[in-house]
Amino acid sequence: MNDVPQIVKIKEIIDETPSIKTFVFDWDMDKYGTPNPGEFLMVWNFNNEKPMSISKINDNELAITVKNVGEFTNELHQLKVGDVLGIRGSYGNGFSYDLKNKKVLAIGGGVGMAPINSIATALANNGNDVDVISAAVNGDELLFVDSLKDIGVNVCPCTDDGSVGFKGFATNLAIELIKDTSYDIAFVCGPEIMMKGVFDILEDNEIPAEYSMERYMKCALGICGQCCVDNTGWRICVEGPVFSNDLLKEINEFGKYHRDASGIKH
Amino acid sequence: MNDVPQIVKIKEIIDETPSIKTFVFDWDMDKYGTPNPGEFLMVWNFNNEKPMSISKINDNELAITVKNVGEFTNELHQLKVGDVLGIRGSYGNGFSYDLKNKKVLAIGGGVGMAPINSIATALANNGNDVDVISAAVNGDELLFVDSLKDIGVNVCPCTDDGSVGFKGFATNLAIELIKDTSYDIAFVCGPEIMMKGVFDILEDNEIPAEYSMERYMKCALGICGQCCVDNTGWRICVEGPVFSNDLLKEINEFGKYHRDASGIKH
Amino acid sequence: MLKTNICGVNFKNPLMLAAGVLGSNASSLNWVLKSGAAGVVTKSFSKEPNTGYKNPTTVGVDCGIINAIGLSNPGADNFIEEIRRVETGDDEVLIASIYGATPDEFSFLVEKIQDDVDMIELNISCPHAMAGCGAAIGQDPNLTHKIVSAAKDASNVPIIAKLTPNVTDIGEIAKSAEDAGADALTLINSLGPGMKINIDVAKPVLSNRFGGMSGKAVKPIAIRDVFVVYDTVDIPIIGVGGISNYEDVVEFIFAGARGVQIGTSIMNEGVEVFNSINKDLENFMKDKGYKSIDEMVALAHEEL
Amino acid sequence: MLKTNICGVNFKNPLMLAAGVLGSNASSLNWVLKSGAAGVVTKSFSKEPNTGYKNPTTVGVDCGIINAIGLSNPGADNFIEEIRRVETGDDEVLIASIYGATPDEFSFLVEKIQDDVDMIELNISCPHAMAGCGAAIGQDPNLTHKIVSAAKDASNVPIIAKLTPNVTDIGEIAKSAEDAGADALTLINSLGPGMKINIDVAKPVLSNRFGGMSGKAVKPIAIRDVFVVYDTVDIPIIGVGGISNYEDVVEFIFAGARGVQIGTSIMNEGVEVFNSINKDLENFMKDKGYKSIDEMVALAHEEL
Repeated sequence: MNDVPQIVKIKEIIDETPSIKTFVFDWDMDKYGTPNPGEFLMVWNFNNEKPMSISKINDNELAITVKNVGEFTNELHQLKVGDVLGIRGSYGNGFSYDLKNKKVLAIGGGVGMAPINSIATALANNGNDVDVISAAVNGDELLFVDSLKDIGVNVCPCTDDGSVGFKGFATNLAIELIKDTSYDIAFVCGPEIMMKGVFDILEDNEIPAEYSMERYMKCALGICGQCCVDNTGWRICVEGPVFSNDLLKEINEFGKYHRDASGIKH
Repeated sequence: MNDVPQIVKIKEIIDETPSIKTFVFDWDMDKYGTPNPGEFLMVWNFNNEKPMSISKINDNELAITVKNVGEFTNELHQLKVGDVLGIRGSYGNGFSYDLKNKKVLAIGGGVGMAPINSIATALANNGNDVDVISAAVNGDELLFVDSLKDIGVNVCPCTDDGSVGFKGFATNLAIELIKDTSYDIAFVCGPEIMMKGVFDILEDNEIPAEYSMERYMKCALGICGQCCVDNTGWRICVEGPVFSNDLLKEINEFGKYHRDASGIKH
Repeated sequence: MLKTNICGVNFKNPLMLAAGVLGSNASSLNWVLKSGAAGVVTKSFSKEPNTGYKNPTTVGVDCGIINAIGLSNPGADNFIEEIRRVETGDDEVLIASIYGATPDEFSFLVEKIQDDVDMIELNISCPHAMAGCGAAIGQDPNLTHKIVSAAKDASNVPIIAKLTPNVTDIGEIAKSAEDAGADALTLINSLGPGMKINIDVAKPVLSNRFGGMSGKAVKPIAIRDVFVVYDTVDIPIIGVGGISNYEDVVEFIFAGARGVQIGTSIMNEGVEVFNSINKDLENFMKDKGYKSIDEMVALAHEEL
Repeated sequence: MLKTNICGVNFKNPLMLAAGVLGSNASSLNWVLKSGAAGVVTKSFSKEPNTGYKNPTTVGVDCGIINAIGLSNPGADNFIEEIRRVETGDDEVLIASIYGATPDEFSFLVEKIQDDVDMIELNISCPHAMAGCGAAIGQDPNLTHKIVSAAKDASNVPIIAKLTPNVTDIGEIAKSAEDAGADALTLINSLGPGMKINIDVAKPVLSNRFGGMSGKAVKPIAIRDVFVVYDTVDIPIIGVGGISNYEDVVEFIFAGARGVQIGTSIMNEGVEVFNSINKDLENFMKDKGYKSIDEMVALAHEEL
């Protein structure tokens, strides 16, 4: 049953950046299924439970990559190797991972690089030609640049302050890359304002793309309705979190507002 | 789920004897499983529910053969073709039906011929050499003599009054047959006093045998405990109704007493 | 053929979305209506916004789930904007589910919402509500009477009381609700509550520890409660609890329900469950020669 | 390692056979003891013989069964002969389950049986008992008090009250039983009752129409009831409801039970379930470093 938390022991903690850590744990794929890139887990630290993207999918091993942005993620950052977490899932509709011989652009902003890492890895290993824009506020916060390079991905770092790689936003770099290269498909995850910017650019250039959305989530099972979006009513936890550009067009709250735990729009 | 009654329509009713009818109905073996000879069904006529031996096992078709002995069986005898029954099962541990090239003696007393018909049919069709003693009070009450002959079974009718076949009890005829033939195995069902007599004869002659027992039954699922026997505690509905001679030896109430609906011994 | 009528309100078929499931915004309610439901019940809302409980709020159990979402909702002022965006067609019914702790709160909510909905369902039965709300009312016949009376007095649309199975005698509560003027009853809210303890860490999974059980596991209890209450009251009953196929719907109707609500099975079956059940139900009725839902209601009460 | 103690009575492990399952005769009780149970509860018996309900008395539902056997038993005079043939070894416990409608009946049965058993469990919770018996008592705190007091006064062996979950507040009933002198509580008897209607014939399947639900489906409710009652009373609790493996046993112990009873799962697992769970439970305890059942009791109550 993947609707019951399974207790896993943290076997490795990687300090990715000053604010981001990766937690690696064993996952019995035979028993609980093999997640696809873009799917997410519900992570329970015995105080609260939140959805987290899967950043790495290895043999019977998974990782989540977590930015310390609030009470829950701060609690996760206090964990040590050997500590346990409750994990249920995986859930949701992921990225198209079974492409072959495609020219791929993958764009991750900040900790949005987590699912981008898993899809870029899968696609590169599957013989696709993958360019990744890894965007962050500065060089210290860049994610997965070296490890993606190691498997043959063309990684283009991009920082707001220009401390490493391209100086500017992911949108600016995307425009540059698109000028020179004809991409078959793009994969995008990051702050919604960034995704909206990227969406407009990719639409203008008629590049099909898949976007990983985030909304406040409770059950993750497709019934509580907390993560449903306007105007389609789709559930981020079931029909999402990944939507193709054609579907995303119908989500007219995208880039505009979201609902909080009580359902109030912001 | 075979613990929920399935509604079946009676497609054929055969007047076997003045007091015995056979009811034939379709049974979806893919969905509800294929019963083995010796297993039983719980039959619900929407007023009461009782265990009944399966007398015929055809392709997606079953039959029960019922003697009119009381309120419930009398109600069954009032049914017409097209009427419905609720059937759950099959239940219990049946006869050894997968024998080959054996010399078999099957003994059925009265309506005890019901499960004997299904095991004798299966064994004859499987290439065994089968002798059947079909015993009844008189010739009118004999069961399955012609139909078993038709498939190559050597049927030896046996009546208390000698009106047809051997005159005397099944025990008497069994002694006669055993004198001339070396049987590998025997199958027995009938009134317990008859089975006890047969048991003693077969034990004396060291012929392994399987006996189909009957006890008051409620759930048929192995939990209510109503059909448990002394001294082993075995459940007639799960460990039985068929027991080998070796196991039957341990049931020391066999041939002596049984318990009624309240549990009082008789 | 599938039409039903519940206290004067026409439904194009007997299927509704249950309260608390996909009912937090107009978009998802519209999606469910497009998927074949004849009625939708909103998520229960209160006067003020409520964030509900901390996660985990839901966990799987055998043949079901237990949940303690905690009645999260954006409050009446915000939620009424959602409700106004729900688009019902012919014989499609919008039902607001409301909760509170006092007769005044219920009156306030009824007055606030009644012009925008077809019916109002009173949640006096949530097994994981905060002090004074939910089952705290529906487990007491006198409180039930007070709250239902207050809502009924304030209302010009039919009032449905949704009852909890977690009482010694559900017939007594049903009678109180009927006496207080309820136009219909919904049976049952989630069961228990129940609890799931993770044995590796020796801790309750839900942050609220206890949560209402729903799904296939609760159906036998719901069927029995509908059957018993049908013999106790004269107002129509809406059945809910563990429905995932047409056979379940028929079982509820035979027990005495004039309509049914579907919730937890959307988890496994998706919102397509409504269209799919309607199709199967119609085939069943044709096979058996039933001409209307009406003639099927309470058939299991007839003697042989 | 598996030993437990319930109100002074030693059990070689926490597993018992639940009342009403395979408990109608000494032979099956002995078989269960040989299969690894530390304790066996007899089928409930009364002063006079009782044939119970007409069949069908049991039907399958999702993740469980519902039954209304109807407390069939041969009456005290006959049943005492069975009880005397039960053979318990070291730290094996024979528990008689008795039922009746009045304090006098309970006193009579206690006096009749107490010399032949180690403990007596009062069935004041059967959800399908005839007038005045079973849940008719256990759904009323005053009747519960009267019956438990009568049994306790008459008894020189520990008295266990088995409670029904089908009440508004099980804590209230548990407190009544404790106040009346119960030495331990068994939680829970079967749930509901529930009902199954066959839709092809539009008829209830059980002859009694309603029956208590048992099996995996009821476990979350039982766990919650044990957890809540643990915080309400000081006497030990025996947990029962939906146990089919060691994980279920641990969940009950963490909720607050000092022992557990197993019934319905024998349907699928056979009587071997006792030995098999004992083995798995011992492995679990070794893995986790638990040295005794005692230290595991109620662990899920501890704060983080």
